[in-house]
Amino acid sequence: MANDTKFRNRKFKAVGTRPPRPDGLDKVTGRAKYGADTFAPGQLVGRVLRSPHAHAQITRIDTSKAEKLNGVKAVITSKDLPDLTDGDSDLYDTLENCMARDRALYDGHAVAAVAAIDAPTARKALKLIRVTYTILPHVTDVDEAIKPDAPIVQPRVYTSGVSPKPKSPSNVARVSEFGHGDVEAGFKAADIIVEKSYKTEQTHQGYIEPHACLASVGPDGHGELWVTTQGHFVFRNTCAALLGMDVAKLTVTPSEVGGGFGGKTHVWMEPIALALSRKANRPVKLEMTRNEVFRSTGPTSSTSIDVKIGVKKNGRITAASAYLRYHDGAFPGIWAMLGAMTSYACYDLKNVKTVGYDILVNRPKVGAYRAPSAPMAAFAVESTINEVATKIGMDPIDFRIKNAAKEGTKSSYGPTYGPIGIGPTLAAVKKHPHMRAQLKKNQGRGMACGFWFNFGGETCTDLNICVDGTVTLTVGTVDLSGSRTSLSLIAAEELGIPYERVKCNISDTASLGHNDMTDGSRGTFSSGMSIIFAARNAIDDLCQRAADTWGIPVKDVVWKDGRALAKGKKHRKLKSLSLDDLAAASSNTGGPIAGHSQIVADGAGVSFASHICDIEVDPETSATKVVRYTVIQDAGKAVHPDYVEGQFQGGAAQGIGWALNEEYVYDENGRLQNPGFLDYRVPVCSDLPFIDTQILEIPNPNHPYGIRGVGETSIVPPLAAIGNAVSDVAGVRMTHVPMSPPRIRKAIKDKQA
Amino acid sequence: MLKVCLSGPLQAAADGAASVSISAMTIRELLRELVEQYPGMQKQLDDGIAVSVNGEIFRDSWSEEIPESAEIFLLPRIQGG
Amino acid sequence: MMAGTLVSTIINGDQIEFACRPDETLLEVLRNRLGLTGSKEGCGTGDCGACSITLDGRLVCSCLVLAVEAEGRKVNTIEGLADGDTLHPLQTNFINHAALQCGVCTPGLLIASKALLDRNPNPTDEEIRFALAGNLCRCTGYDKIVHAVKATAKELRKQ
Amino acid sequence: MKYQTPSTTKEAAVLIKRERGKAFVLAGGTDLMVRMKIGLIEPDLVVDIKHISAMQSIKKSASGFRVGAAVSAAKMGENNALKKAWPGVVEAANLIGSDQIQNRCTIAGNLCNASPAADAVPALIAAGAKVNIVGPQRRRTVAVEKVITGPGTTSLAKGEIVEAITLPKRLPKSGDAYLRFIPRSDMDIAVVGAGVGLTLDNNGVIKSARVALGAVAPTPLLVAAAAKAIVGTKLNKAALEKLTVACTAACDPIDDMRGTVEFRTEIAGVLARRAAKIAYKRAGGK
Repeated sequence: MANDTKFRNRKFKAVGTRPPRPDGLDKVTGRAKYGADTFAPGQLVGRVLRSPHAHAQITRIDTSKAEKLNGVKAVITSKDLPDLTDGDSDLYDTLENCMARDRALYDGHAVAAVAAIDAPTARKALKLIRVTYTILPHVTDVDEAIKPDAPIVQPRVYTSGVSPKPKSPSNVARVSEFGHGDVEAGFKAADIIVEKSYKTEQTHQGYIEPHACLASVGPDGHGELWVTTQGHFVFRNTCAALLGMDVAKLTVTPSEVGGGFGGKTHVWMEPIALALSRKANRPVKLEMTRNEVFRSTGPTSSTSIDVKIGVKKNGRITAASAYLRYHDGAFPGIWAMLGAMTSYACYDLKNVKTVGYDILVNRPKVGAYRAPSAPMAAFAVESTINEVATKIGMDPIDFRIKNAAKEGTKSSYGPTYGPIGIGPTLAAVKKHPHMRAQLKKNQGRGMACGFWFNFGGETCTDLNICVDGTVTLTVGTVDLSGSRTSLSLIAAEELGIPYERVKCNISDTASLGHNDMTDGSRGTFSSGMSIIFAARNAIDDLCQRAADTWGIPVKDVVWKDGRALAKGKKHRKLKSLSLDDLAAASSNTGGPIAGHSQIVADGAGVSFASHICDIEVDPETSATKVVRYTVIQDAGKAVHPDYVEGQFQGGAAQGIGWALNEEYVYDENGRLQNPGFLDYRVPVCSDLPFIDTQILEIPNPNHPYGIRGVGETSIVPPLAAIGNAVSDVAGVRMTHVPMSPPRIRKAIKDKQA
Repeated sequence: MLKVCLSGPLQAAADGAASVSISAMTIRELLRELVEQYPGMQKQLDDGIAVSVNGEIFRDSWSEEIPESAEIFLLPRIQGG
Repeated sequence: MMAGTLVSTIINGDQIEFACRPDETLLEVLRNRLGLTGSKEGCGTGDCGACSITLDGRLVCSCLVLAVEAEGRKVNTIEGLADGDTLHPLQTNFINHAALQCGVCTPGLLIASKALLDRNPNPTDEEIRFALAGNLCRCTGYDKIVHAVKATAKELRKQ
Repeated sequence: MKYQTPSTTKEAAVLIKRERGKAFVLAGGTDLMVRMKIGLIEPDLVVDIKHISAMQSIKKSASGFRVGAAVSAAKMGENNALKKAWPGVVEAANLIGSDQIQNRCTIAGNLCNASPAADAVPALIAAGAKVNIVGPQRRRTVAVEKVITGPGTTSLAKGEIVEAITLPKRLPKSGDAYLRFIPRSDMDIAVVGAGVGLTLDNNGVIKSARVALGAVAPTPLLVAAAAKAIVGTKLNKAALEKLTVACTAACDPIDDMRGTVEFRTEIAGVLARRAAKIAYKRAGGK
């Protein structure tokens, strides 16, 4: 029973309710401490000098004048971060991305850093560092980068995933092919084939809190790092490896996180802060400016995607293919591979082939962003699906229903699906009043589907019962958006006590075993599972103590509604013992009562969503306004429905921004033109309507409560849903995201011409 | 004997084979056997791998027993946001 | 080094004196010299609203105000929104309506929402949305925030 | 950096004139502070003009309105008389940034920042506004359209400070309007801006007009040909067509991250048309 992951239907008491969150008060009073909100005695201010060039040889760095400036305590370059990566190419990439070595690889690449007594001194010191660059040819466009004459971004990168191994370096870092069946035969059998090409521009997670940390390392090799991160254990391991520290001697404490969305799963500047601190032998606080966040962290890929779908007149897809080119920035990634895996995941296809090309360009290293790579692939595929449905005169929803994947479908990326939610979300779309609402003049409607894997991973949790019967949880997955609330509900449920009796704490790296990051929609899934096991662990102990107290065998004791009960008629005189009773007596029954769990939470259920969008497009200016939006998604089980809705709405809002206005703009010199919230246009409050949500609960068979991750999938459908809506009203297929007014205007004019 | 399907990116390491036959009781045995047959697979394992057993994806639980005639699919390890 | 300036001001009702350089922003002083870290720097350029405070009752971005400009003026920050141990109804409603996720934009949104309700006790949805357009939130899609502000307005009108 | 709070405009002008390093005027600070933050400028002297009484208020007189250089856009929006007389100007001022920015930014600052895309400027030009400039030696008054000479540059000499912007007395049967195009609903810099001011005769025929465009050339433009296109008409279809052609012809924009040449040129015509219709209606035209 203890570590049984199988879903068992039950009537929930705590799970599924909507109590206030435990960190709410701190967050509404300004007391919550984020990355930049802590101070250490004697702390210095760190600042980073960054390359203004997209690609340049660094021939010399002269730091002597900066070092001599009064108040400067440390200046570092890549020499202070020697290569300790021992052949681990991913780790070396991280090292080189943290601080350029012989070449600056993108506008914003760090080349040196200082620590000084205050900000003006640090700023002044940066100006005194002389870097001699030899400018090299650069490439920032994903399609340009694969042309034969394109400059090579990384001479050490040879295309992987192809056979035989290539003999010369390439900007194509990886080729990833997925699929099954015979697509050529499938296309031959088709009555109609639609082929289309799409482009999407680079976007950023746009978390409101810039990266910030406070590092303190001494000459004794011990260190502390306070940091805004989605994964403090992973940060600890990475930083310790890069700095040559013993992992145990570096304690990383996660701050409250002011938004991550994947962008805080990667180490960007924390090793710099640690190296500065070690050199100065003083604590160093390093905060990024918004400009640095845009130029030097991990935005998404820009993409260029070719889609081909063949269909019978009866509406069955006979074959589908997609060739997906995603840029990785200046370091190899798996972003095109994820696009290739997710592109057709919603459909039941006999013949499917997808090929992802991960391509290097002189832009910042691409990072994870909420269901990474899936939104762009969904934009291309779901737009084409609509085109195909229109061509054969079928309603796009009916067409999707006819071809939707179901339990037993062999997925386009390989494995066979268990029970999944794409069919039910489509059925819910059909029934939703949104679909029947009358559109006004100049308005169009679109819908689209989306998929994300979700995953679990390494998780370690403690559950301690206090002397008064209240319970503390010690959790190693950072709380990004309310997981302390949902995890407390799960503990309350399992122990049979009120939610208010549980307090959930996020631990530092010294207090628990390793936990993977809060990513892949795993926080509530994995730590939830771990807490269930820890609670069952504690319940076993509680039952034993009750048995000892009563002097009966433990097999005669059951735990129900927060109390130990003696089973059977022979024990009917024994009064049940509550958790409070057992806690109060604990000092005489064996000491502290605790539960612990260390697991690999596998079996995260795949997740599907369908979105509906109404948009208004000004016929003269092509200004757009989203007038109605509905999200329908399978949550497995919504532990705290408010925060599930919040995830649905937040993902949709980010997707709407991506679809309409957000994009990185580089000039001909490879310099980012809009590294700020003025011209990198995330949706503001007046841009959006209320976002309606419908939670479906198709239990995940591999979680005791049926929980699936919910955090990411909601960003997948919006690009395509909006594309289909704009195309509906503008009468022209939009193939380039963002669909900014100038692009819509041009598409309409090109069609007229 | 289990039929182990390899997703595209892993096929290059197995001389282009889409599937291989392996006798194994657990994921750990399966992976050990795989590397023995195709030494090039070691790099893929180091980069990270996920094993789908009858549609359920295992990233790290390599002691998992594999049921007879199970559908085994080897995928590259993925990242999330 | 630049000369320091002594500034005398009233912050959240308390008479406060601080010394700062003339080029320091009010946000920097609040956070780094006075320990009032509830106001956040999300951009430093007035585009995100995370540093919102009121200056003589008017909503401003404290990142775009020089600290020396606060001389003789009244500054109100998130730390002063609650009345002792009684939360402002906006604070309560933000919690109860799940109007925050990561919470980093929340202080600025609360200050901006209060500024709105102080001058317009019965705002329409559209008025709320435009009044909060200067406060970026990346987690919530604003939905539950607008509901929380509406609920508060209704509650306050009853009092 | 030094920070000064003079109490007269003359004093402020002298401070700036005498400063050997880089001196800047601080009104609302919504542009100045941003430029300091991103490291574009490092002032040696900042002169805060918000303590100068002549700059603090909006004054109505027989000859029109005088808006002090330190008056925030929010205060303009709260002045009912000004709003009634010059709704287009006030709307333009109230479009600049968020409520947070509104409580600080000024139209004088918007003008002196000299952005081609400044929202208040086309509206002021369309309104025939004038600028009162005070230097260490003398005062002068110029038309708004004479102030900006290029992106980020003005015709103000070192030590010259804008003390106020004056709007003429509102003539009967007059109306003004300003519209801008932005990709979002708020918080953006204008991709195109169009201001129209006009006066009708007793028959509803446009007697005089001023049309100004923003963000379509290195400086905000007063487009005489566009005004000519609608004077003598009741803003019928043909007049609107001519207005569109004149505005389109006047555009000399750039391609940038905010818009393309093609888009800006087309939208300038659309907005001028729409603004003219609003102004015409406000003037009592039917």
